[in-house]
Amino acid sequence: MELLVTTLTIFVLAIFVGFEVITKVPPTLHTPLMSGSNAISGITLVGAVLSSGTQHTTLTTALGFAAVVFATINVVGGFLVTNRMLAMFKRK
Amino acid sequence: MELLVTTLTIFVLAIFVGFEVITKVPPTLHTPLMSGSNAISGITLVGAVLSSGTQHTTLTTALGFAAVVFATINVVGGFLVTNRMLAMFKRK
Amino acid sequence: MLIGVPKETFPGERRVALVPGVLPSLTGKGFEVLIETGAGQAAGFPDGQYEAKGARIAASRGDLAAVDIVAQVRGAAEGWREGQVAVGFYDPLSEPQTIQALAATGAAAFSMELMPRITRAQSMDALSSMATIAGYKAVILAAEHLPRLFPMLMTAAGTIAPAKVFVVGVGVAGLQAIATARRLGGVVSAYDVRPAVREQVESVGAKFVELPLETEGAEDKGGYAQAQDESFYRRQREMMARVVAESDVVITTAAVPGRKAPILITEEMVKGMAPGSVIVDLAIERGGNCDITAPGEVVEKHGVTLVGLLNLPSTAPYHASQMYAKNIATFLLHIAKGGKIDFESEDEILRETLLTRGGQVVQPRVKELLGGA
Amino acid sequence: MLIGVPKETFPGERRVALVPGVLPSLTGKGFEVLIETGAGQAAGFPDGQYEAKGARIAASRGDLAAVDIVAQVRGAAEGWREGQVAVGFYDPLSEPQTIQALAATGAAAFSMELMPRITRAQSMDALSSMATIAGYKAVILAAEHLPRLFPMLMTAAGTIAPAKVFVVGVGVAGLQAIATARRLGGVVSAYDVRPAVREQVESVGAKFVELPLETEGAEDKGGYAQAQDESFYRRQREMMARVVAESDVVITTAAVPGRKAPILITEEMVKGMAPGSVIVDLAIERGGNCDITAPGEVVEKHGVTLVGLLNLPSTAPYHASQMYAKNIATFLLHIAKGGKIDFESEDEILRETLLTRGGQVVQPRVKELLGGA
Amino acid sequence: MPPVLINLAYLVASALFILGLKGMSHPRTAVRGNLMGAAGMLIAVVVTLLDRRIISYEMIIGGLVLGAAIGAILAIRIQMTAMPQMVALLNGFGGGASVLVAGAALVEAQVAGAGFETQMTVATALSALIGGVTFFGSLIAFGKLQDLITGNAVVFPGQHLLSALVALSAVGLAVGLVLRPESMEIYWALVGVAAVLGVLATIGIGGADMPVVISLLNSYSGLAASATGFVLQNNMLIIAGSLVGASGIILTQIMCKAMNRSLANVLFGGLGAAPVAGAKADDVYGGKVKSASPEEIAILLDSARRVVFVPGYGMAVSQAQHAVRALAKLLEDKGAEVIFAVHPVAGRMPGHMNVLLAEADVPYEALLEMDVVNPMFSQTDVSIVIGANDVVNPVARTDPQSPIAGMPILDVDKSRTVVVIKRSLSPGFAGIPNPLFAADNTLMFFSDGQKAVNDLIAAVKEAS
Amino acid sequence: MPPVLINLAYLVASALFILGLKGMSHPRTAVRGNLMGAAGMLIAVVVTLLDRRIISYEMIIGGLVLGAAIGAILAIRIQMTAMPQMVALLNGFGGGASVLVAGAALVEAQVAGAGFETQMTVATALSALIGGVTFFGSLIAFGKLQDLITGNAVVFPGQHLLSALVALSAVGLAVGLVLRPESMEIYWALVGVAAVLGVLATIGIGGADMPVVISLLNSYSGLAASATGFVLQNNMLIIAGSLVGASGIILTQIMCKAMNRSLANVLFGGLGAAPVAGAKADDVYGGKVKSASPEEIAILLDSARRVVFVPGYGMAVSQAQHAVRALAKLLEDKGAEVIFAVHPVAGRMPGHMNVLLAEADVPYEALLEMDVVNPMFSQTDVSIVIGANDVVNPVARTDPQSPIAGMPILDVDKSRTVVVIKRSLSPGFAGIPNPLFAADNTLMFFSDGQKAVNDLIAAVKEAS
Ligand SMILES: NC(=O)c1ccc[n+]([C@@H]2O[C@H](COP(=O)([O-])OP(=O)(O)OC[C@H]3O[C@@H](n4cnc5c(N)ncnc54)[C@H](OP(=O)(O)O)[C@@H]3O)[C@@H](O)[C@H]2O)c1
Ligand SMILES: NC(=O)c1ccc[n+]([C@@H]2O[C@H](COP(=O)([O-])OP(=O)(O)OC[C@H]3O[C@@H](n4cnc5c(N)ncnc54)[C@H](OP(=O)(O)O)[C@@H]3O)[C@@H](O)[C@H]2O)c1
Ligand SMILES: NC(=O)c1ccc[n+]([C@@H]2O[C@H](COP(=O)([O-])OP(=O)(O)OC[C@H]3O[C@@H](n4cnc5c(N)ncnc54)[C@H](O)[C@@H]3O)[C@@H](O)[C@H]2O)c1
Ligand SMILES: NC(=O)c1ccc[n+]([C@@H]2O[C@H](COP(=O)([O-])OP(=O)(O)OC[C@H]3O[C@@H](n4cnc5c(N)ncnc54)[C@H](O)[C@@H]3O)[C@@H](O)[C@H]2O)c1
Repeated sequence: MELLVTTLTIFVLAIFVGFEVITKVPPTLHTPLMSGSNAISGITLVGAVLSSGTQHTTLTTALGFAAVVFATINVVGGFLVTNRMLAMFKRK
Repeated sequence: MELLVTTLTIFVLAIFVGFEVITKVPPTLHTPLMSGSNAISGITLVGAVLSSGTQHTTLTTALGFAAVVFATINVVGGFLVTNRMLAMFKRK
Repeated sequence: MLIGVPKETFPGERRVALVPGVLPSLTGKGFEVLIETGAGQAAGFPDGQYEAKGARIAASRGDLAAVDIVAQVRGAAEGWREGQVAVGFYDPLSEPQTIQALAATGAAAFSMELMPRITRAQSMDALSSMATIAGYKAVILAAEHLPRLFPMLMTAAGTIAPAKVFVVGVGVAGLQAIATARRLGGVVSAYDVRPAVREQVESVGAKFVELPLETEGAEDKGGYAQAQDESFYRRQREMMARVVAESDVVITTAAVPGRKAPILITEEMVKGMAPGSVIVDLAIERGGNCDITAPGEVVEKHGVTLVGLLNLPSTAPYHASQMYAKNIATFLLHIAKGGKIDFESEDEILRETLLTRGGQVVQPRVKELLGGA
Repeated sequence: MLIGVPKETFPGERRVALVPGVLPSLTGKGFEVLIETGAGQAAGFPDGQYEAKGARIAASRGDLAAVDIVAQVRGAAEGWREGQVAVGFYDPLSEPQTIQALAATGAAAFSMELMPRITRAQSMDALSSMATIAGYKAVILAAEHLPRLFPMLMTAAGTIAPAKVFVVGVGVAGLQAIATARRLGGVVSAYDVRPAVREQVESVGAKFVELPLETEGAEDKGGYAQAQDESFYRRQREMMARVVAESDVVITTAAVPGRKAPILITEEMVKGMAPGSVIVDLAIERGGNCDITAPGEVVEKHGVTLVGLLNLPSTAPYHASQMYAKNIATFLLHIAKGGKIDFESEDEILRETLLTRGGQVVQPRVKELLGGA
Repeated sequence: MPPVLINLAYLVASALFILGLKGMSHPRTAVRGNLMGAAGMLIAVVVTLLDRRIISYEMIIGGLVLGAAIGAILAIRIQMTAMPQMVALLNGFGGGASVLVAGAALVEAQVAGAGFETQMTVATALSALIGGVTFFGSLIAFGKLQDLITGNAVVFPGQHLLSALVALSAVGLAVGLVLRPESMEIYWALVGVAAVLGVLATIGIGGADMPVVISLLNSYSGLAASATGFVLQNNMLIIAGSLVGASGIILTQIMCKAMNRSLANVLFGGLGAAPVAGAKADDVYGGKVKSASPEEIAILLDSARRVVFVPGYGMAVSQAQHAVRALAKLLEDKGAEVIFAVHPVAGRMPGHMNVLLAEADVPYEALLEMDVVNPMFSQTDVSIVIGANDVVNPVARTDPQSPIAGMPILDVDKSRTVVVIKRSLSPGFAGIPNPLFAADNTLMFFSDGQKAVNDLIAAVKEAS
Repeated sequence: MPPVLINLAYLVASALFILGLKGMSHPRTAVRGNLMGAAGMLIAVVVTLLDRRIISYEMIIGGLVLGAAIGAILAIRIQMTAMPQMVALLNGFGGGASVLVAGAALVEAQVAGAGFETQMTVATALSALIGGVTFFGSLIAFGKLQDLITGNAVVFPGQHLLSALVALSAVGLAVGLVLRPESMEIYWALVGVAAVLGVLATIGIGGADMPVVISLLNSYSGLAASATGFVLQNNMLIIAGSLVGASGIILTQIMCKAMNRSLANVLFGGLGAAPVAGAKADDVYGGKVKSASPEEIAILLDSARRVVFVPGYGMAVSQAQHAVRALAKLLEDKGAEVIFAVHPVAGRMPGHMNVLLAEADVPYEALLEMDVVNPMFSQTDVSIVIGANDVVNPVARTDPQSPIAGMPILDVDKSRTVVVIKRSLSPGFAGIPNPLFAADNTLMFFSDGQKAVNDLIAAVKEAS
């Protein structure tokens, strides 16, 4: 339970950071921001890697594999798409 | 050591929060901000209370007592002074 | 086609129908231009400048007889002949009778006054150009005759209050008068019967004077004002009296096409003004908006200076001629495309402006005024 | 003390020395005021307004004989007597000889022209007030006579180029002329010998014309220009010729106190200008900056309109009188504190302006001009 | 690799995520920000691969390669215009991954039989619920935007009631899972119910409101990741997840505010946007008009080398001349070339624009006549049309029947981008619609002229 | 009270601290922010008192009461002008408390004999070091500002060398403590060395640079609290401490930037500020001129109900009239009453200001003459003097010898605050210094007129 509170603390602090950082983003960058943060939400990939690699059961491995694929699509696609969007903002 | 990393994480996140929040403070409020954050730094009071209350040894108790006095001066004085300063900003 | 530009003969007329600057646009399309010597002198365009742009100079009036098109400012029929085309101001709506004399010469006359107020005719709209100059000059005249200054000045010798200017009738000339008076630092208010004008007045930074009059149908489809009955004008005068009394300068431009200008300022209202005030009556050529202004004169009555000078555009002949010439040139290029005028064309611009042809008055509105004659 | 205000007798003078508005400041300090009937009429201040503010009206000039102080605009010695004080413009530096005649009357005369240019005298500085009006009016006159418009206008009938205005001599009148011409939309440039003027010209939004002339010591301690030798003026003319030729309007105000105005525009330079251009010579009362302007007249020479009208402030008599009256009233309140004038005072304002006393010319600068007589 | 180092690396990755998002606060730093985010992700994944608990890499590598390939192809192939549905789809995958990971963790815990911590089961239930809603909701959003299913709001009687019931059963199942964590069935049932909920929540929302929904789902996917973090006791997941969660919520709020609607209204309001403008105008404008915020325009102006202002009657009506001059000056100070294109009949009197611009002290040299300026538009980055309409109406060139046919116009449509400032789509003096407003390179900024320009000034100052 | 609840309460307190600091970002929310911080502190202390480990309350209560009394008396008695040294003193106490708490914890650990975690001993050493420097450095700063010791920089040969040696020995002792945590002697030696270091670091800094030092010490006190948090394994201490640490560092940076100096220069540069202006002017201005940033002025304007603009020749020279009008409009839109006070001889020609203000479309009604406006200054919140000098020079009233004696002036000095915008302290037309610039209620804003007003516009927009 001690641990839970610490974890919660981290959660709360991260929310604060998120809030402060995001409110500074100008409206034009909202779309790239959405897609960029979407890519970050693919962080579940880390969990997926563990699930698929620890090979407890076939089921976990299968679930893990699917999760890895899903999360990787999210991560790779997300960062690339964001990059493409941002390229439009470059000085011509 | 696991714990240390978690604690560090909290430290880093708090620094981020502090940075984001403080950079938004306008120059006129810098003096009250300094004095207000100074008051918050009196949070050591919590540690002091524990030291002086647990009564391990006379030494710790004495140290704790002195710490409580010091920290309380910091906290009470700090918040009060800040409040006085801020009163000057009120719409007259 | 050969265009001839006679020297204007109307007394005091200093404008000229074509200026050297527009000649290239005409000669480039195959027109030739013959200028009566000294035609542009009074407007600041010596013969030499015309020659430099490719015109020939006619030593006398008689040498113009051969031209196909006579371009003039104030139309005067002398020397016209059958087959010739004449373009200019002929004042057909106020003096339709004189038009019959023009028609009798057999020439085809185009009246610039009758230019339709449609978008593509804007660059041929000489009434607008001349009104622009008249509006500006009205304010300069007022500033000259006013015993005060226009702008507010706060000085060591006290504060000079700004002149209060009231503009009645806010067409092209009125708007320009407002803008000019505002530039000079006057405090300007204005009134017009047409409801659309309110926003326009504000768009040049002046205050619109709201009078509780019914003005719903006051604008015709061409953007001109409709005539109102005398009871309307009476009420308008009553309501305006206070504004007029408080003004240092009143500039009137109210007009209704084809009618005598409405009387909006009576002698009684003039008496109510402070000594030294100035009224500039731009409607004077249509009879005037003030019943005691004297056409062509500046008079003082009841301590108020009444400016009734005629033909203000001619007092800035350089720019007036430049604008008029641009209008005329654009018009000629429009009606005589390909070096020939198609009199049967259904073109609205040609139809509306063609006044006389083959000895007849052909313009429908003028014919109507003449009693269908 | 009783202040008398005669009706001005100088031909064409429409100003008056006191206006009703300033009377309370005088009567409140124990002065009484007697106004010759009709004195304020031409400026727009009827007798009744004076009476309403506590003045008495004198039916004739003769009734003014008893006053202690004569307040006037254009000083004229008629009717003065020993023991009387007179305040007005006496033009002592250009015509010192006439001052001896004034002195002979035995009255003590204060000349408003000699007001020192010090901060606390600013509210009595009638030269500045009148120059303000002259500068404004110069532009109005130019706008009237110019065959062009001042502002740039882009219209369906072509673009009207803005008038190019060149102001030579940028004292009080020059600055006001610049400001007014800019308001009307002209493109203004200006030149003055005093180096400090550059920034001032820019502070009213105009362009300073840089001439490569040595002008280090051109300003005296009072802020006036120093006279230069003829070779300087010759070089100045040469350098200005191009700017003058390119200008549509030239307004000259260059003056050096106590001297004839320098000739800065020659006939040759006038010939170089475009036909229709206008020169307004505000220095005409000091002989003129242009050698062919005719004092008191508007003439056309070489196609250029030369405006040499005199006494421009009198053409805006209402505001000119208001400002002048404020200057005079402040001055009287200053020198006659407590109802008495202390002629022995060391006060700079009194010392500098006191022209004659006890039959003698006492002002040092004027005495010097008279050859120490 | 010892766990401490792994955790330290996770901390570094977390910091990179934060810095990456911070980078998004300015266009100049945004690209770098995105790269920092990606770097954080790389570190996180590489470090995880070094975890001692991993015994086989085949599946992992296979999954990574497959996923990366699909992701890259999707990202590279997609049209710029299809970005919104792309983001929706990717987002869905993220949510799906959360469901799967939480499921796997549950199975593991069951297999290990070490007992269940409440904290962990609660988190697992939340993962399943939020992840499921995200996955299926995103799929529906994708389908709508890609026109695979109708873009309109699908509404049927009792929809809200049904949703409420489904939501209730979801809660019930979640509680069930916490009480009986050893039952895999409850888990999958929960996922199934979450799917229905996701579909129900999205299907009733019109195409125009989709961006709001996507943003909300984005937030959910973050929360799902966070919940997974609680399941796996992984701080980095918690941090990254909550960053995304916060970002999504804030964006959703901002969007709702911009649409002047509450979130509730968007989610439960049903029906699409109301139709705009009147009869004939509809053919010209119908759905093709894009409007922009001052900030977006400011970004364009920030990098523009030549800006042409085209003033018209609306500038006069709103007396915006002073503001316009201030903006022009600001842009000039930033190094842009600024020109005023004055049409001969702009306004309502000859020289109307001249009078106003002179009042505002715009130098005459900056005013160019139509003939001079028209050839310059093709080398113009941004044209700002302020309150002009007829004088920039291309119909004058194309439709001989139009009342303004034959009038020469200012060819603003030739410039790279046209910004039109006016209050609405209403016509000008001539009373006819203006196809310029619906052009591809036109952005409308609907506002009073003066206010609009002042807003632009503020935005340009911000942007730099 | 169970530890979980206590920790949850600590989390709440931490959040309150953050929210409190956030409140400081606007004057309107600052008071509330301060109260939130205090509330957080209250929660933290109360919850701690419920800790099961506490067995006796006497000492605690005694300490609390004593400390609160001293703190309150100090805070209430202190003059507003003595605020800086007050903050320094309070700050010192905070640092001192950290030293004591860490010491107590060390003793406790020694007594308990449970062995020492490296992490904990490192943190203890840091607490002792940072806390000691803070305590003694703050005391010196206090002494200097309170004039108990000389305000000048105390510099002696070899000072830097000495400091370096002391710092080195501090590091040595810290390492020693980590290696031999059971030795209390090392701890106290470390504190002693820290004291010397604190004194050395502060004594060499001039009075004008003191605020920077205080801000830096403030940051240290935060870090000390954070270190104590590591010692006690208390997240709240860590969070609160790092907030303060970050805040102090940022403020220090900003101040250095404003003084156009590097931190190194401030800390090691020695010597006070350079003298300003020339001969006679020095008597008038010497050290009394305060200058302000646009942001500070904006805050003043934000809450002003009446603002009077006083234009002079400098407005004309910089052609700032358009900008001035824009600012006036902005303030009016925010609900302030805006007046232009036009002095009869402002500028260089009669009516100079009128011409310019009319050009900028300032309505005539807003222009007031001297006689009308003078009685209004005493009810004016802010007067903005833009490029005027002689016409607001109080010397005209007070010194009959002055060249402007007797000229009526605008009584701007009667208004609550006067903001003077000009480029320098150079005189105006009359060539004399102006004591207004050194008045207590005057803030100078040195800049070109037009630029200054534009900066103000941006700042006012920001501030609201
Ligand atoms: N110059 C002349 O001498 C003259 C004389 C008479 C007629 N005309 C005619 O007038 C027209 C001039 O063209 P134009 O392009 O200048 O004007 P326009 O075509 O009349 O269009 C003006 C536009 O300004 C917008 N507007 C009005 N008030 C506004 C405000 N407060 N803020 C922002 N926008 C505002 C209106 O749209 P919203 O309502 O959507 O805001 C309107 O569409 C031409 O058709 C010309 O023929 C000219
Ligand atoms: N109105 C008249 O008719 C008239 C005629 C002749 C003389 N005067 C005299 O002129 C004076 C007028 O008083 P005033 O208060 O208006 O002006 P002032 O006393 O001359 O002071 C003007 C101030 O503006 C500042 N300034 C100059 N350029 C600037 C810029 N670009 N940006 C910001 N500030 C700038 C200058 O200080 P910095 O250099 O530090 O910036 C200067 O101190 C009086 O002494 C009056 O007697 C008036
Ligand atoms: N579309 C175009 O191309 C075009 C071109 C030029 C002018 N116009 C419009 O045509 C309109 C008329 O222009 P104009 O100057 O030639 O008009 P005008 O000279 O015929 O009349 C001058 C003004 O007097 C007003 N007036 C009439 N009776 C009045 C009364 N009793 N009281 C007050 N005002 C009264 C009229 O409304 C008009 O505004 C203008 O609004 C102008 O915008 C349109
Ligand atoms: N301090 C005060 O109280 C106060 C009051 C009023 C005026 N002044 C100053 O006095 C100065 C003179 O004012 P004024 O208008 O009465 O002067 P003025 O009428 O005597 O002369 C007009 C201008 O002509 C200029 N000039 C002379 N020779 C010239 C030449 N060869 N070429 C070009 N220009 C030439 C002068 O420099 C002057 O600016 C102004 O600068 C004004 O600011 C000061």
